[in-house]
Amino acid sequence: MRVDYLARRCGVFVLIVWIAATLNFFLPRLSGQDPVRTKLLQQAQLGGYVHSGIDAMVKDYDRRFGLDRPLWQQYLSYLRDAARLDFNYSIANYPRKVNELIAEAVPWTIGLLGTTTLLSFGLGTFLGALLAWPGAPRWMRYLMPPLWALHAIPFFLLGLVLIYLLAFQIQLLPMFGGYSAGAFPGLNVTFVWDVIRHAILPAMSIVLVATGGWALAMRGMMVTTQGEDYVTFAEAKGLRSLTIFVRYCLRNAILPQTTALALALGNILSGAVLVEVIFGYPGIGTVLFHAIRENDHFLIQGIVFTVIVALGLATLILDAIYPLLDPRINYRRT
Amino acid sequence: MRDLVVHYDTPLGAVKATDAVSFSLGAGERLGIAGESGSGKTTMALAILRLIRPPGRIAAGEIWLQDVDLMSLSPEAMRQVRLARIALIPQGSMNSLNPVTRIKEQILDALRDHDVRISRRQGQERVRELLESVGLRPEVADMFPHELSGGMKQRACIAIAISLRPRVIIADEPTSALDVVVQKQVMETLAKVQQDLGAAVILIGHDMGLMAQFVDRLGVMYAGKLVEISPVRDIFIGPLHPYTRMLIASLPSFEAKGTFHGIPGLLPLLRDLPPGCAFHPRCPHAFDRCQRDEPRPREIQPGSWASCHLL
Amino acid sequence: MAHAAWRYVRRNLSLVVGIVLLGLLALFVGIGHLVVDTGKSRPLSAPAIRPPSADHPFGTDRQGRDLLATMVAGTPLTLRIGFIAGFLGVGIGSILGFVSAYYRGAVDSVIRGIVDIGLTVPGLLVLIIIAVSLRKGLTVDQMALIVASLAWLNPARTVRAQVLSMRERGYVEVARLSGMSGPEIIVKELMPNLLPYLAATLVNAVSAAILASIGLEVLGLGPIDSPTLGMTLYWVNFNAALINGWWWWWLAPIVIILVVFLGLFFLTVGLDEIANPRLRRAI
Amino acid sequence: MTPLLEARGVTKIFGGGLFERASVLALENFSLPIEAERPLITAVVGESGSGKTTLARLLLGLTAPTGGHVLYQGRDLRSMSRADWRAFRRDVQVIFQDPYEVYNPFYRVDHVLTTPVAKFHLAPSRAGERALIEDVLRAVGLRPEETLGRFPHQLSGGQRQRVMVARALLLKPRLILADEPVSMVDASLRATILGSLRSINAERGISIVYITHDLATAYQISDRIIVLYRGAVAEAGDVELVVKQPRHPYTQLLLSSIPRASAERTWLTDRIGASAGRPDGESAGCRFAARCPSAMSRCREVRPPLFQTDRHRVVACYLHADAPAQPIEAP
Repeated sequence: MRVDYLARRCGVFVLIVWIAATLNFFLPRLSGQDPVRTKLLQQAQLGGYVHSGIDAMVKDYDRRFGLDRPLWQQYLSYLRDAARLDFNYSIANYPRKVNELIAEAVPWTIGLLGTTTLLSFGLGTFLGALLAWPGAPRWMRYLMPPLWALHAIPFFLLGLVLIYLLAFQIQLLPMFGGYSAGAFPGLNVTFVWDVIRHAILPAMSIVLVATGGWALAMRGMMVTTQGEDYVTFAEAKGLRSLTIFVRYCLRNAILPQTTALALALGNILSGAVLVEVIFGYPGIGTVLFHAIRENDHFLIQGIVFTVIVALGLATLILDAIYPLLDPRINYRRT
Repeated sequence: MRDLVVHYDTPLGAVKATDAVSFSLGAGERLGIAGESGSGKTTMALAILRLIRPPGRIAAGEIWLQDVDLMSLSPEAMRQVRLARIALIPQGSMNSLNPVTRIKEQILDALRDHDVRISRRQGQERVRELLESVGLRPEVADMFPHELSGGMKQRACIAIAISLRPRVIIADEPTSALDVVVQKQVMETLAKVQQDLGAAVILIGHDMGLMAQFVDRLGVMYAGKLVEISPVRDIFIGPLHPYTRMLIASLPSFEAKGTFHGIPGLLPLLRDLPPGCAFHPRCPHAFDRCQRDEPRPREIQPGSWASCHLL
Repeated sequence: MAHAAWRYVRRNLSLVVGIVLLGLLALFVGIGHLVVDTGKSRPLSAPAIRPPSADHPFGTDRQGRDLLATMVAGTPLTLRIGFIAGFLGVGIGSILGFVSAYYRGAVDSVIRGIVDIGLTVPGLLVLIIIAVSLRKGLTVDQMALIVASLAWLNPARTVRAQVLSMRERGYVEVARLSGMSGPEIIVKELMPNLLPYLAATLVNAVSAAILASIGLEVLGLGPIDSPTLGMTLYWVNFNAALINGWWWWWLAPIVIILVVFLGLFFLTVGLDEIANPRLRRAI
Repeated sequence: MTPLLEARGVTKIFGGGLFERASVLALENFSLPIEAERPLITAVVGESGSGKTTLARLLLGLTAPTGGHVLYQGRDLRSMSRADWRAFRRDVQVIFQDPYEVYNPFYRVDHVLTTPVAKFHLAPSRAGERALIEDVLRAVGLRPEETLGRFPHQLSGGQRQRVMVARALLLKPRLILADEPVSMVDASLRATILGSLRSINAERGISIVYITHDLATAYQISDRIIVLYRGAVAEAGDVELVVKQPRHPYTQLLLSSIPRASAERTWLTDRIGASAGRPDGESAGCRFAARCPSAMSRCREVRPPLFQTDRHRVVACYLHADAPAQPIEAP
């Protein structure tokens, strides 16, 4: 039974990849004229030492995506490229390939996004569970209102405030960038520490907001589970309140929390892109920001495709983990 | 139990869910508590285990288990009593088993939390033994609740309830959601395990037929008060309280076809009970004293108590 | 119904807080339009980089815009985008949600498929692709339409879930057996119970739309020449106002955006409380 | 005479579509003619999973049968015009099981009464409507001033169920289908509601199909009875015959399992009942064979037909193979 559940989930993933490629292909063509081509021609007229390369690129582009070619042929060749993860050269930073630029930026984003999401999810879920536990310390209750307020603000807004307070006023932390200008990237302690110092503010602006959200959701779920019949029976069995809290309430409340994580990935990423832009953090977000500024279509499409596929993968992984948490899943059809 | 009073605080003021309920239970005796919805029977059962949660609270009364007043115990001491000395079999219709853990885990965690030191192998053995004593195959130990039928789930709950050989088993409508054939099998299992343990059983419910065939003594509750408590045979041969009499008359029987004697009027709302005897608006024999003062329970015949001004 | 609603508002603090915050905002914009010459929100209409002073209470930015005028002119524009996209999104979304939940069958599985996948794809990126392709001068309303193109996904999902649960309820079948037709059942039986949910979903959609529009504007994809809150933040970032210590330039938009989001958030919480009150059981 | 409503060889299978798991046979080759001339009360008794609620939904046209026909005055529901459906809705009304589910919380309880009156134009004026509603409320033992104008959560389960009975009366139907009408109502009010159903049948000549799991109330109220077991008729006929001298082993098991509210103690036997276990899959033969104490090899191979053991009783059991078998309805 589990196999066909996973098979369906993989099918959804493949569908997402196909949609990512299709969006990239059709949306630019919405406005009739082909913006990619116009940008290429502009770049070609600029001249400069890379002139010849750009000319070759324009000819190659016309050959494959020329307006005389039937749309579906263009679409097929685009899909072939996407399948090979080849998004051509970056128009603005020719002759560098789009894949190279993305490969450089992805580790930074995964580092920032991965840690902050896991941190805020873990911390938030734990905090939320604790807030619902009668045995929790009294002062915890006063934590609720600030969590509420923070939860409503977008990440980048808090980012701006943090930069002003902790970087500009007190100069405690660096204000901008992924590492100090002069630092030489390498796996030595100083560089790693420098990276961490630069990542603290962006990470804080995500964690402080997201944690509130997860805590609120978890607390709600815990309160509902505490009302369930199996908790009443657990109390009647004379179980210790810790056993009831962990094995009966937490164990059941975590299920909808995991589903919510899978659904929230898209929004978390959108928020993170803006945080990277505000902090000039060298992840996918900033690369995208510059690509937009220079109208570098190939780079934009490359990033959008990679991110959508990456999110599809993350959702697939979460879907694969879910049946381990909830035995009922492989019993009845989802 | 002596004069138990449980209040529920609601925005409209405190509501008396049970009002001065008293009864005694002999060792190994089967006592039935019958009553319709809102009569306070489940509240009374939860009060014995001190499981009344806000907005409810136990306002007054004592509950003696042999020589110990449960009301005086510390929360930790009371926790030790639950399951070890007084066990609960939950309602059949509820999902009383943890949906995400296997049956054997839900038996072993109770043993562990009552400081029963046994090895893994002894644990497995004890689980198999318990499941067999309630008529369940050993494989059930590794199954999840959603893989069991209604009857099997109730048997698993019985297995849990008897795991520490309690002195008293409280069964709160254990078969209310089961089909009549499965109900009989579950009740036979309960009867057998009760005899093996020599434990006393308090059966809470509204099915008078089930009470007639299972319990030794039967108490009838109405609007939070115990209106009558007598040996079960006497109740069915000569019910004392008018409510009991009318309740038995309204039951469908295989003898009198086509006769319908309902009890007129509406079930009382606990938050605005009529003055005097709560049943007087629906009682055909009500006279002026019934509307003024509340009847006290009196021993009408040896072993039979009822609270009604007529008697 | 009105009496019950008032009792709820008194007991329902978050709703009141939400209304107060948004009320303050409306007041600020309303009075602003009377007192301040919003013309000054255009570049070169005031001396550049002036900290808050008597004649420029919110200070001025590098391109010579008076920030108070910009805020007074920009806030309604951003809210406009949010409301247009929000209303369109909930409008389309609830119709699709209703149709797929009530009539089931192929229609339902198609809509459900699109919504489920649509929600896993990060909305902002798709909006970027659209905005980049329509690069020529965007107007505020075009911006709203772009945001609306994805704003219907979430409302469709929530409305479908609500209608599905309601559709199974007994009173729908009783209504059918009492002679009511399909559309009549939707309007008379389902709609009244759905209104509180719809209201909460609408406020949510508006909030999400504003966030998306500000996001696009901060990335430089907004209507370049209009003084919306997002564009102000774009220029803040573009001119590195933070590093240069021009604190007043970004403080104003941030405070206003904060009030907008907090107001909408408390409104949603309040409306949720009305939609499924936990206290409605009689003993 | 064509019956008012008839199920002829009706079969209903759930699932079994492309993606669904194993199909579930809810009802198999079920036939039941309901005449309007002799208004009887027919009880359909069965445990959960016997298909009795599916039968109710089929007879009301809320779900379509997989095989066989549901006929209203000889016409198949699926080929009826809008006008036929309106007449069908007037003639066949329903009382559902759950008094908490059938009221829209947004409206006062009057809504369930005023809607049919408006939809079927039962009263010329508002005063006429008021009178009609008060009449049916009194007919079920409710005082209009205590009931109308209230919200559903302000009435007890028993009151709400009686309002539902009143609603069914409004349309002066010729058949009322009651699907477990009293199972969620307290014992003391149960008798009142069953009493009013009985008097409706006797005084207003309305046939009633009473669907329940409770054999005792079925015996008390009905004239004829059908015992269903996992989608098939086990035994059917005159209620006195079926209840007092049950022939089918399943009917006997049902009757012996019911605890009698009397002083004699006959119910509890000391041996542990055969563990119900989960019935094995779809067996070709009699579906009760797995649990039947007197099952023969023949029982496991071929589905038993209905044997006519008495003038007013049929039994689907090979123990009575000597009696003439009813021909299986051609679906």
